[in-house]
Amino acid sequence: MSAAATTENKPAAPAIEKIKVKVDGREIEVPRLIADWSGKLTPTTMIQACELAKTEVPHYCWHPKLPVVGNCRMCLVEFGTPALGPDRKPVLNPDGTPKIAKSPRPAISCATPVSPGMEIYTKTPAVKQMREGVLESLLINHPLDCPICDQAGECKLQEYSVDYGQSASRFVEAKVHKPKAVDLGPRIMLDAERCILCTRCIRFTRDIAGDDALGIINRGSYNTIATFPGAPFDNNYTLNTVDVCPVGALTSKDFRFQMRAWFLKETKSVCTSCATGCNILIGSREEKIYRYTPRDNDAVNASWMCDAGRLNYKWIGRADRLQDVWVRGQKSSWPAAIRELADKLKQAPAGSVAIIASARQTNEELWLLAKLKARLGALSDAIPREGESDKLLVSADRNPNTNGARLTGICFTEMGINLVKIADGIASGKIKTLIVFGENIVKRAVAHDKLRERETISEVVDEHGITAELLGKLDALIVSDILPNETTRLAHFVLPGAAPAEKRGTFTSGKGRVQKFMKAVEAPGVARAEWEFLQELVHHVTGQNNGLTVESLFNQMAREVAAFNGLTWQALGDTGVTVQI
Amino acid sequence: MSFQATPQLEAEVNELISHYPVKRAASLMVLHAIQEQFGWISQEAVQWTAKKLDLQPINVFEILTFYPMLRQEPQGKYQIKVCRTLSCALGGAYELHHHFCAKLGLDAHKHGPQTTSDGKFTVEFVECLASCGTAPVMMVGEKFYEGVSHAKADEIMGGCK
Amino acid sequence: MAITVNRKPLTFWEKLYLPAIAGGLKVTLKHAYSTLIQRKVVTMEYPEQKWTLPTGYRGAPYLVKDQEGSTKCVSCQLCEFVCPPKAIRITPPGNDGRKADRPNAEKMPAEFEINMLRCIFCGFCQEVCPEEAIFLQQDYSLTALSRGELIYNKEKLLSLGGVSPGIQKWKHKLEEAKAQESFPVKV
Amino acid sequence: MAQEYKLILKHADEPGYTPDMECYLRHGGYQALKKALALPVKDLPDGKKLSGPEQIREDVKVSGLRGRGGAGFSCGLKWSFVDRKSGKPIYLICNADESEPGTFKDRQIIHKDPHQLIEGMIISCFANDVKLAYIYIRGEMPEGARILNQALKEARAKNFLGKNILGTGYDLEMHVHRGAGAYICGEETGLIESLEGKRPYPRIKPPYFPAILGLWMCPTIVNNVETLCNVKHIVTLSGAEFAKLGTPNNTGTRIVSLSGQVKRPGYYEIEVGKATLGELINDPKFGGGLREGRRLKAIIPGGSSSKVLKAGEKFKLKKKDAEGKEILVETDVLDLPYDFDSLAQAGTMSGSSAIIVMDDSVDIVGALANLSEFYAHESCGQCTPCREGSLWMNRTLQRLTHGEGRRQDADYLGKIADNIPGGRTICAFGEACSWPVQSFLAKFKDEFVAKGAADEARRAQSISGAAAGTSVAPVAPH
Repeated sequence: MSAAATTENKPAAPAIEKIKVKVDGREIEVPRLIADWSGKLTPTTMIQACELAKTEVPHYCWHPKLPVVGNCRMCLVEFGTPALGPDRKPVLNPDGTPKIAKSPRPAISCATPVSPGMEIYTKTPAVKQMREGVLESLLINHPLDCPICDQAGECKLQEYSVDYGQSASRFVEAKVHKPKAVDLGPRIMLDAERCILCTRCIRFTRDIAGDDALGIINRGSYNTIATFPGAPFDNNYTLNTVDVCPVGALTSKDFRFQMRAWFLKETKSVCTSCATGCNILIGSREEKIYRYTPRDNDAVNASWMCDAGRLNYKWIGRADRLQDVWVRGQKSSWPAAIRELADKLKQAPAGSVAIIASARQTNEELWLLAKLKARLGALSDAIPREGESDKLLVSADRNPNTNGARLTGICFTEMGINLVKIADGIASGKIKTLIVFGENIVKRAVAHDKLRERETISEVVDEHGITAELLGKLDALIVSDILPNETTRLAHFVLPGAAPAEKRGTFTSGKGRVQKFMKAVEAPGVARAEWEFLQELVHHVTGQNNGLTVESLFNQMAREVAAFNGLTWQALGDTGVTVQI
Repeated sequence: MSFQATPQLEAEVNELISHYPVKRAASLMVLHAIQEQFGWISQEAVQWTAKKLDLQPINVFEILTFYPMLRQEPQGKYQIKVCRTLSCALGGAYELHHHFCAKLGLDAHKHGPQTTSDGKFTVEFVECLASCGTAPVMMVGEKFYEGVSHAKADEIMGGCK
Repeated sequence: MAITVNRKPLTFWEKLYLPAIAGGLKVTLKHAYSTLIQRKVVTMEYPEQKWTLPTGYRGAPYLVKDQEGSTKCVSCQLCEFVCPPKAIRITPPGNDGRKADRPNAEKMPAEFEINMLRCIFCGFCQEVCPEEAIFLQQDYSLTALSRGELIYNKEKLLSLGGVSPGIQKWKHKLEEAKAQESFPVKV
Repeated sequence: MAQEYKLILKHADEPGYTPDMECYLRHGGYQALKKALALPVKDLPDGKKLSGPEQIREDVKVSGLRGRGGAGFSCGLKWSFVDRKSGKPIYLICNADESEPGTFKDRQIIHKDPHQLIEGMIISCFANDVKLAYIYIRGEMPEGARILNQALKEARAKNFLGKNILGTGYDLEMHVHRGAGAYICGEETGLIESLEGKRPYPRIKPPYFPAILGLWMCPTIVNNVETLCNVKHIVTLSGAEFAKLGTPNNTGTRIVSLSGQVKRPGYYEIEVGKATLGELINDPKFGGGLREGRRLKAIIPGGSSSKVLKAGEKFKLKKKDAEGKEILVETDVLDLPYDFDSLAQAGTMSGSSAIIVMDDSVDIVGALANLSEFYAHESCGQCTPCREGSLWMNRTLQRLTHGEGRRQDADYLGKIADNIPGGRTICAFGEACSWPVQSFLAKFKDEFVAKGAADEARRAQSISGAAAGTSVAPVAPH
């Protein structure tokens, strides 16, 4: 396999002409065309030029991943273009520089394309005054209920009020009151009073999610975001509208009144709900996870993630988590259990051990298991998880690391085909020891004799013949998992593992992107990250020391596994690297 | 109440749709056609329209709620619309509105549509009806009246049977 | 980088030192006279005698209710954030939790605890509160038989805090909304 | 002496003139169309050839016709912006959404002479290679829509519309589209959105210039009813002849809508600039002066959005003296020639040529409150300054007219209004709603201050504002 690792999987775009513009007197070069929300090349706008010049232009309705509407008017700037004489040639100043004709009217920087020689002024008194005016307009009918608003702390109205707000309001009229706490759908609440009608949510759901469910009803100051009565806002991407909402109008029912945003520690991580590997931020406080939010990664998920993945964190905090090491029904300790396991495995005859790993484990963990497999001559496989894919982000493969399992050699291209062989081995008494990581294998078992009736492979991978009865034949069932299940109940050795949010590691996504994730919270009890104790076990069994940190494990793996050659933990960066799969 | 489109309406709507290369463009005209027949536009009618035009109901609901001429509730049999904008106001539109309200037992200070309890009249103030030279002007249903004095107003009301 | 501060050199009179010592003695003697001769007492027999607290005294922070007996705190957690010794701990209600006991406020804390052993009576919580729901009151002698007892919970804080009248922001908003011409479209 | 000059309304008010095809044909109707369709290809001295449509477009440019909808933009120039190379169809929309308060000229044309409009439209469509056109008529004119539909039917029957018009091979279809009570649909991009079946939110320009990205993102021409009628007369008269009407740069005729407190309100067609404001108001041929015993107080010269003029105001007007040199002439408000440029020099505009006259019985605060209620009701609410500002100004003015004023409200109001115009909003509605407020305040500030002060004084005496909550007409009952 080739070891070519690229940061982008798109072919290099043709060179784009650069033009020179000035932002607040500073000259910069910007590309004439730039990718818009849909990835199409369109003329670079002033706001994008300002962004490239590291000049912040306040805005509400503009979002880099959404179509431009230009309705908030917050990004108004003044600008000038080189003056042309009657001969259509630039007029020059006495010093030879082109004379700039300042436009008498301001322009919204989000929709106005830049032209060569253009000068953009974002700091003039007039611009400041316009921003103050727009902000005041937005605030007059705003309920100012920050104390009960979930957006407080990450609210654009609050942020720009600091820069452009007045200390006291001169508004003496009665405010327009609109519906509050409107149930928009199963996961979304709307507070219409807080809404600034930027229409980001409408554009997201219409143009990105493809579910034209939101609209504006009424007219003028009474405009209100709404769904059609009786048609709840319910698709798998609704919660992204909460992210794009610059104010607290749309809030997540899941996060509503749970914790103030400023208490949350944000940890860069990766969603584990499917093979897409959306980049996320885990918001946690004091070892409790409160929310997942998408993190920008244009190569994977842009700025979005699905609702299912976003809400797939609650099990991490469950009270019945496995918190102790159990050896044959007795509480034990890590050193004792690892020592006993190491002795057992070292003495095991070749071919008497089988490994069923999980494609929800990290690359490093799977690689360590593959080392055990090699030493023990074990059969190995992982459990496939299939679902339905959609057009946007959800992948049919619901395992986050199927490719990791394949690349490290734990399973074959067709995941799950070894399960029958393992069942056969146990039934025939050849396999005496079974190592299971992170999967409840009994759950999908059908009776062994029934299994033979099945014909196609896909049915075999869905269901296998490792029944509870069969497990009873084993000398040793070694199980590591996070939550208790039937397999852990039958196990002779139970090793409590850590959820992805509780450890560090890497996954290889369905498209071959190797992405690392960080630890947000501590695992409960004595539960440990699997790579930690696996690396100890591998050390004891094989005598190899692969390092004590996840960084050194990854770097060692990258040297040994062909697909990962040339990668380092550090080089993965925050957004990962795509490898050939 | 479920919405039942008559064959005539169905035919009229199909004709309207044929006027535009894009179906959606017909929505305002279709809503007019429905209102002409039923007097108002129910949510079922919105759903019917949306289906007819390959739209989401919210797309139709958005425009229904924007235009004040489109009604979301049943109105009186006779809809009296008095123009209240400047030229008519200078010509006595407020007195005219007051006159109607007093006669029909409605609140003269409310600008929006008000229907009498017998459901016969709906009185409302509307913005400029574009006949400022003959102020004050008003409409009853689709019929237009210019230079309406109180006496003329009584006559108009009297004509509403 | 060291900064050199230029001092004014001492005058001859200052260099003598004796006048300053005499000045100090004068103060000492004045006080000796007032306590020993005039018998002016400046201490008191605490706890039998109690001190009269000046207005604005910053004692223990308690939660207050409004004039209708409703909880004023909306669980915004600003006091928890600003509290320097981290004495305050608020449990927000969550989406399904109990709604606020006054109309329109939507939210009140499920639990509100102040660890009085940690509290330094700085008053930041009172200062930061947007709802005027927490005030430093006049209690300064807080005693208990265990550390646990000195973690005051919501009920205790509310019962100690009493009533604080004032503008009823949320109620006012609700009334304003009701008084308004009906919303053009039912939602 | 100023005279009416009837070009467009030449026949409309003649006794016995009916809006049907027969009557129109009897009065020489559709001759201009036949002439336009039959224009031969013209050879230019430089060897280029000019097709019939190109000649009409050229002629419209020569005629100097300026849009009659409000902005007064050159019609020929507007047509020249149309993207004819895109390969996309070109659409033409007649803007018959006449809803500027004070304006009622288009109603006359549609009701009395619909075929003139249709003929003008067919010629304009032919000139611009348009195959599909719409007449967007406001919802409040159901009668007008019926008349137009009938006229279209007649035109189709006579093959002035439809396939292969009069055997020339040119196809054109035309439909009536009704609005439903929204002033914003008069804004051309709002109108386009409304026609597309969306909320009539005006589009941002750039990039959505109708001439390039209009109806269904195709090049689109949007012209006012009166403008399109003028096209017919340009073809009849030739552009050069048409340009002789009116005054230089303000060519042709205009139908002036005169309303408010004059003896003879109504519509009068004049050559542009050939009558002054004073003549239009006071001349017995026009307005006939104010009611007995009343004095002029204010004039809104071009529809409610234009800046108000105060009686007795003086302006410096640019004029050419006998030697052709430009000089400034002090001109009284009543001596302002009623054309595009003079009113622009007076800091206002002729807009849709609707004059609203107010005499000294008018409560100026009430009049502004009336207008601002209109704008608050009609703001589409798309962009922030206008959505919030229009209602804010209205609420303040309602407070002022209901006895709840404050002395500082004049300044307060002025500051609100200053936050809206000047390119801060998506469309010109921002200007339209703030200009009246700004100009009323600039010219009648003392009345606003006095009103606020009186309210304050009354409140100080703790006499309750019993008037609160009532609707107040801008005129004291007389």
